Amino acid sequence: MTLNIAVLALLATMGLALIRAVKGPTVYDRILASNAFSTKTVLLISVLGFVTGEAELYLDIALMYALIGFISTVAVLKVSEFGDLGQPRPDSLEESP
Amino acid sequence: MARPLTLFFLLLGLWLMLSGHYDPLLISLGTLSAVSVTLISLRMGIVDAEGQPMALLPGLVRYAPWLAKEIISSCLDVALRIIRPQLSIEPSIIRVPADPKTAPGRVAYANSITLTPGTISLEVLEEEIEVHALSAASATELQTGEMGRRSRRLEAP
Amino acid sequence: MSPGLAIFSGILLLTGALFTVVGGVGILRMPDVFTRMHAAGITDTIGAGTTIAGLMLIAGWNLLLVKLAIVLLFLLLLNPTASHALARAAIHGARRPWLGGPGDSQ
Amino acid sequence: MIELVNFVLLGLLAVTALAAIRLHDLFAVTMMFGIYSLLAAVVFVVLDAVDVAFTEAAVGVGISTILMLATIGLVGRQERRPSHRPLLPLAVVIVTGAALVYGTLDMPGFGDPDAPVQRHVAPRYLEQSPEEIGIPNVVTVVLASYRGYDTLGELTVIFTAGVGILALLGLRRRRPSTQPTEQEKT
Repeated sequence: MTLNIAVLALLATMGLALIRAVKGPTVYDRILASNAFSTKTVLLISVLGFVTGEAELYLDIALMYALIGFISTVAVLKVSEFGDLGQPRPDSLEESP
Repeated sequence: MARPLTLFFLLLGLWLMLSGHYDPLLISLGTLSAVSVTLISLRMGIVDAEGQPMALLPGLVRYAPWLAKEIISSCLDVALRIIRPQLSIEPSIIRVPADPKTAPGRVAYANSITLTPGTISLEVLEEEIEVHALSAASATELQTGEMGRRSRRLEAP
Repeated sequence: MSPGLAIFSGILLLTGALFTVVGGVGILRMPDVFTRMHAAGITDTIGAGTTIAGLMLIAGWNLLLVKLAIVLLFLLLLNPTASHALARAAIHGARRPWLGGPGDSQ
Repeated sequence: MIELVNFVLLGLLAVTALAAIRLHDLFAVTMMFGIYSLLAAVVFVVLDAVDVAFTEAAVGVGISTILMLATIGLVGRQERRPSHRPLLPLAVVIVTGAALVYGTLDMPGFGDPDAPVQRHVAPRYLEQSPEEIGIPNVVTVVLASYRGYDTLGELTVIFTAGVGILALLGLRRRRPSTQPTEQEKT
């Protein structure tokens, strides 16, 4: 019962974050929304594992998403700050010792 | 030599905990993957003191419960501010001294600031940390320096 | 599992659900990206923490508990790093934080 | 409960897809695709396709986001306004979609035990693989052992595609030196 309420709350929050991602207005709001969305996905998958009783399988995926979400957020931020992924521009080189 | 070995045993332990299958074939596959990840890390040059902040671990036992209590109380504060009909927020940008002297200690301090709702570290400088605070209360809370003192004790228990 | 544990885990899950939704409302209501990050912080710390703690009580003593603990640890270690990187990128991208001044709207 | 979750997830998926079409800032579209992948992954998990969800995590959320971002770095962030009306493509897509939906009507129900796919080789794989191969995950066994040659071919295709994409994007290794060379300044 409480598991179902947790699932509904997570879905509602995903919906709210999605509204923020659609509305923007800045790129950073969208990145924030998509990062919040990935955290909610991790939690939703964990809780759904206990709802369906197959937590073993589901938790492995939740772990994977916790890591991948972080990697993609950092990649996105790198592009938004420096404009590319691979080659640093001369002015960004000083910052990374 | 100690650091690669520590890394290897940490990776192997993680593998064993996550897999849950303990027959010879699978354990040897896990050992193989732990060895290759250790070798790749060595080649990348990331097996160093920064990668294994063991010095922080003993202090963490005392620090974590205090941080958890702090997080809960500031969470309640921020949650109340969100659900009030008029948002009662007065955001500000403040600077607090970065008390810990080592790099891992400063990272731990800055991450604790961000982890506590109501404050986000914007920029970590040599001597100071620039912080965005949601309300005057959370700003003064941080400026008392309690968290800075405790995180400094983290690196020298 | 004993009824006491069941009630306790239920309370934790409901608390987590409540804080998650409040954080989501905050992401929508707050005026600019920095203040929204504080709201997202609620869902990432106490929302995730209590939800996973409630699941841990259901799981009992086995590998599931370890996996849940690792999920929580990852979330608690990675989220502040991501938030800090986002805040820093937003400042460098010349986003002036909303400081509540009149006519300062975003 | 699971039905409700499915409906909500599909609704969110539709909203995300529409938003990705409407937005013209390609960076924002990439973010919407990231959200789309996360939602699709939960749908896969709910459908018990755990291995597909794993692939979606690695490919959809991880690699394809990064590749799209690298492409944006090359081509700029704003989408150009289309020079023609989208009516003809829309009609083609609607007809194709209707044909596909019509096609699914003849398919056996989800999880039907009498479906041909459940009665052909699947029971043998499920029963024999512990003795024959000894790897606990049946999907891995099927992919890497029973269909090893197929997988080898697939991997060759994917590797070729990956090399091609990297060559197109021109991602290069970060220089270890802190001083920019003359070449990089240009």
